Amino acid sequence: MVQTAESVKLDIDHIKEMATQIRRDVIRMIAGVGSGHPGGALGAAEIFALLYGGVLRVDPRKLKDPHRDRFVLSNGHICAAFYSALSLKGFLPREELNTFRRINSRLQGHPARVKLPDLVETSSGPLGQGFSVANGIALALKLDGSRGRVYSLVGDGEIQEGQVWEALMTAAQHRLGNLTLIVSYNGLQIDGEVRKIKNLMPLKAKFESFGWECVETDGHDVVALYQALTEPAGGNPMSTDKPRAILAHTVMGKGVPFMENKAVWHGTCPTPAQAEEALLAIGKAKGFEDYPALSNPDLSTRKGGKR
Amino acid sequence: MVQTAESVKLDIDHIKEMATQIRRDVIRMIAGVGSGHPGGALGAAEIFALLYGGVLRVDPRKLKDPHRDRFVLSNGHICAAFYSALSLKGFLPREELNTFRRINSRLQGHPARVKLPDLVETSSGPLGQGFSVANGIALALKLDGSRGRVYSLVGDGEIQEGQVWEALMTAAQHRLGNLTLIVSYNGLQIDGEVRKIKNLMPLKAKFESFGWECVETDGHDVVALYQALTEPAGGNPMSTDKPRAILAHTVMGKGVPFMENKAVWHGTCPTPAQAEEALLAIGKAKGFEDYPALSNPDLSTRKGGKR
Amino acid sequence: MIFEKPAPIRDGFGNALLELGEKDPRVVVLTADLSEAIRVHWFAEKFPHRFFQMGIAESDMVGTAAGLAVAGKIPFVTTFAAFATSLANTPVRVSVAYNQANVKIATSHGGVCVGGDGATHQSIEDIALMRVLPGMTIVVPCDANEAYRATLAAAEYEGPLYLRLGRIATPILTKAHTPFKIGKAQVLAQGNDLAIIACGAMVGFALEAAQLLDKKGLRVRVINMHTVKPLDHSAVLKAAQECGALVTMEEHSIIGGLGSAVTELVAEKYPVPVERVGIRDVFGESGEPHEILEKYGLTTKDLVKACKRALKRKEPK
Amino acid sequence: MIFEKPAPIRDGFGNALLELGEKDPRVVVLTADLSEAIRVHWFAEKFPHRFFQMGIAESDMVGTAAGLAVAGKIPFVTTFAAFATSLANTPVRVSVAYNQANVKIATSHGGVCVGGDGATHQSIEDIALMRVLPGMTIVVPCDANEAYRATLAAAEYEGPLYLRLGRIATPILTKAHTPFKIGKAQVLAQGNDLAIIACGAMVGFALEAAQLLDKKGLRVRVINMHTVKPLDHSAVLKAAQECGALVTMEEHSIIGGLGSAVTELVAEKYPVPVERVGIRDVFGESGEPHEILEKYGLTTKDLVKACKRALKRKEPK
Ligand SMILES: Cc1ncc(C[n+]2csc(CCOP(=O)(O)OP(=O)(O)O)c2C)c(N)n1
Ligand SMILES: Cc1ncc(C[n+]2csc(CCOP(=O)(O)OP(=O)(O)O)c2C)c(N)n1
Ligand SMILES: [Mg+2]
Ligand SMILES: [Mg+2]
Repeated sequence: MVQTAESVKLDIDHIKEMATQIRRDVIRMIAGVGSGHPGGALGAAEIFALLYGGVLRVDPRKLKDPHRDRFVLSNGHICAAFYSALSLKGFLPREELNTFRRINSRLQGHPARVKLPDLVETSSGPLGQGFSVANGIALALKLDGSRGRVYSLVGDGEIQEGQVWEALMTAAQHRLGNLTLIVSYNGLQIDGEVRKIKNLMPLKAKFESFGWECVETDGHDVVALYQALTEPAGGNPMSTDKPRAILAHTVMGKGVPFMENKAVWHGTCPTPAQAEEALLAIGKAKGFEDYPALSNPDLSTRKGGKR
Repeated sequence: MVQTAESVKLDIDHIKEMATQIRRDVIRMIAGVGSGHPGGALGAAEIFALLYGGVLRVDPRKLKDPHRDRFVLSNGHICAAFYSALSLKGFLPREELNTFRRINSRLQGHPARVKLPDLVETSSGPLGQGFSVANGIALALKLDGSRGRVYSLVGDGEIQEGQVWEALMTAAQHRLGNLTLIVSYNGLQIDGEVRKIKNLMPLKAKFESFGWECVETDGHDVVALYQALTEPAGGNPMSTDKPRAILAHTVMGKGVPFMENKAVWHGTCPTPAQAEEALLAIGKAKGFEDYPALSNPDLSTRKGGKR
Repeated sequence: MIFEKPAPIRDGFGNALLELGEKDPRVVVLTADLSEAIRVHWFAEKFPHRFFQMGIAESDMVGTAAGLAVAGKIPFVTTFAAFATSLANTPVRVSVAYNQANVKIATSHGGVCVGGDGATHQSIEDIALMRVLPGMTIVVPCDANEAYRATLAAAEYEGPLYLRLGRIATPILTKAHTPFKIGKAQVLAQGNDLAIIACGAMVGFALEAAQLLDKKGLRVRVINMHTVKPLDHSAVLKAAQECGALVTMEEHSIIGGLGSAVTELVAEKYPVPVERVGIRDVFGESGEPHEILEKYGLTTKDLVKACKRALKRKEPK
Repeated sequence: MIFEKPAPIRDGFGNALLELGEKDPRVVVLTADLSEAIRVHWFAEKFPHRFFQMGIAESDMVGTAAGLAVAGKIPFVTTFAAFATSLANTPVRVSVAYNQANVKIATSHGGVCVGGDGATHQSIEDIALMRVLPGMTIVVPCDANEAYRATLAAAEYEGPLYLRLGRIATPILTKAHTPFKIGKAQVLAQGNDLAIIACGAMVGFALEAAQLLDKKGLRVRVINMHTVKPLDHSAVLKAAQECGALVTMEEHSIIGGLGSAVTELVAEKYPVPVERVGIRDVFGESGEPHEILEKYGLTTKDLVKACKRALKRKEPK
């Protein structure tokens, strides 16, 4: 079946532009404060655009709706993209992105539930933690008969944590058919290539041997990704008791040529000149606008570099 | 190929009798002190008999030989069988088995390296810990060019620990071809059936997807188990850079009909009458003798039961 | 539920869970393949779909509990003390404490009375590990009755809470109607010559020691410090001021636990001599509980000795 | 290797490893996907087959290190403080401490100077978590020179050792030839009016505070307590006796760390007023290191205030 915009009932262009805006925001947030993790965040722009632009049934005015969908970011370091998506869909004021990683901010360097209780379901940062929490939420939703679905995002390097494998078994055992796990499968982590550090391949075989339904897709092709997120694999009805994993092939630093596929950009902040260049490469997003600059730009003192 | 005693160059009868003696020892040790874990220990009698009766190249007089094989018990709770095997092969005085789980003993309820530095490579008890240590030893042996091989034993319930999956990845990544992991695959853990608690099946597929060579065998058939422990799978030369897993199907409580396949015997101590019955069922071991009874039997005060 | 004869502290917990199960549909229970050891098998039988068997995966269990709490449940996660507080330390820190998730962590096998299983299973660090976490409440009941009431109080309390439940049978020291308030210590014996501050199974020893010293004409105050965090500052400082010397006793390392909390407080507010009775920074071992307590200096006799040392160190009034 | 200008404490470590790599073939290094952050990338480049990249699996890394130690190596395991001491707590407890395995656990990101990464990455509990483990030695160097010497000393020392290395650049306070002995504190400034006992990056603040107070005619002793465990009892007790009041300062929770160790000791041996400066039992947050130190009360000004409180509380001599 040919995948077209119509067949997925989604404003494809809107999602693409939203991803572009997320990328712009990510670069500006990180360059603005002088530290952060651009690589994974840029790579997950389409994932966040789709989640908040069409997949998640959430409404900023109904954050207590028991039937709302939930999102759990397990690889918390890429939260710049998460905050950006929230701000683009009315969950956060756009200007607040200026406070990212600064003192007294709600936008902590890694998402903090106590700072944003209804938006951040669980604090993350230490890898491997969030996915278990997502399982717990899914269990509770099942108990309560909620129609809500839980989506959780993990990094591929993150999967090296043993707790992820515990959580994979838990979801299968407790038949968490209301859970979708997305893997940002970019093949890189801080010290280099995942396969040279601690190989995960064949990842799909691993997931399947753990009792999961698993689809592999291009993490930047919004049509394919949308189908993976919403439609059954191979034409079968969406399984109701198997948890579902999406291996979303992404590119670290996607959209910024000098960052693409380079592990060094996992956690390096671009210099002001590099940030300029990056924004130029990303381009403008139709239908979206940059968040307003900081009124007191002196607050931004750092020059970029590694942590 | 027909498996015969000759083809495996091993005194099969001796191993079988040794396993019988291990079972006798396990029952007497646990009933003697009034607590312990008989089920898994009885089920691993053939594994220990083979390891210490023919597979491990270790000599009680050469405990510092850099080329000796090493054994790491990760599922420490079944150590009664381990101590018994050590005592049967001259690594421990037979009488010392009387001190098991008692105050001031070297034979702690879970193996303690500080008490038996050259016999217990690492303390275990908290599940999932020992296997990583075995990897570390295997890494060191490779660095040193040792001809020694590392064997490690884990329980199937133990595999639910995430650290086991981390260790599986480590062994594959670092090409620990000098490592053999044995799984005592009895399908039971404390609260019941592994598959109802946190299913591991298909375990072989999981191991293979983690880059391991994996063979499944009957854990009580000493010929088959010996071949699995010493010979290549499917006639291929023993792989030199793939770690090797042996899924040894065992029966909890094996050899004692009223204990067999009952999870309650994981950690329940038999009453004196049950111990009698168990010893009768196990029978005498030709060529071996029971360790001498405690000179002061009053030291044994408990009546059996659960912890 | 009322206990009159010596009973395992954990039995009070198991019974309270049954009552909570009836009373509050939000209460759910998780265990990591140790349902009977921590006495949640009764709850499991009665409320099977609010009971989650998580297998031998304590970190994931704690994270899952945090998720259940985030979604409005009141989860009790149960396992041995070492596995909840050490093995699952990061989930407790991040997903429970930092999240301020309403999770109750209930454990058995804190201390050395574990017996034959030995050092790895004897958590002498759990209170220290939990105490350093911001926002963690720590309750250590002294008998089965108190465990019962503490469990009910824990369910009512909103926020992360650690409940340490003894394994062996201990004498009943509190009545079913003794008021139990998290954070409010109980004075079980009056006296101004010295104060013993104890928690858990050691409270019984404290009362015994006070009786022995009473025979020598010494009036020793006994404080049941069932809540180690937040510490009842006023009870400790009052004792320091009125008695002039303190002795702490706990089935835990002398580092980081109740003894440490008391010395921190008096050093900052009212310095007096403090003797700490506990495991003296060594690992435990296998043995019968009473043998271990004896070998590691956790008997009434050891406590009396510590009291005498403390009395000697008191400033003449 | 000698540092003269302010340098990250971790740089002293990274350089010492290079020297150790040459000197002792038993030295091996492990990391969990953070080789540059903890400065082991230099060692990795020079000694690739004695360097083990373990991926993001800290528990397994610590266990593997224990195995390497059991087999005769001297492994340094490296990652952030929270991941070694909290996430891998059980392997550290069982496979390192209880085994008495010769493993060196070296971490960066202890304390709040982590900056923008926020609370989850700021370990304010690591010293407490390690201190409660029997047989664990804890060293917290105050500058890059001391880190260098401490690393060499750690390799020579036989047994489990925790080395906490600051992340940000700190002034150089010790000379390359300042004697470094594990367990032996250094008095960096003399005085009998009060003693400040500090460790790590806080030692510089202690010297500044002493200078400020000196201007008011107060002679403040400054003790660099680079070894938190075993604590140098004689240095602390001498200070208590000679100065009559103590102030501790650490980039760590006031619970369970250096401050706690000092109050435990003086309460048992020589009770004097102690003020503890540290994180006051709350989680940290994102921000520039200096902003965080200010917000959480870890500046020279805060220390001076604590000194004044302590002086007020001193008994008239
Ligand atoms: C438990 C834990 N260990 C280490 C880290 C440090 N760390 C942060 S991100 C990262 C790499 C993660 O790789 P991946 O999940 O692939 O994310 P990507 O780099 O692709 O964004 C590491 C090691 C951490 N945050 N948590
Ligand atoms: C980390 C940890 N969690 C829980 C326990 C308690 N425990 C001891 S043995 C056991 C069951 C182990 O099952 P399995 O490995 O299959 O061993 P078997 O019962 O077959 O001997 C459990 C849960 C433990 N020792 N360590
Ligand atoms: Mg990645
Ligand atoms: Mg089993």
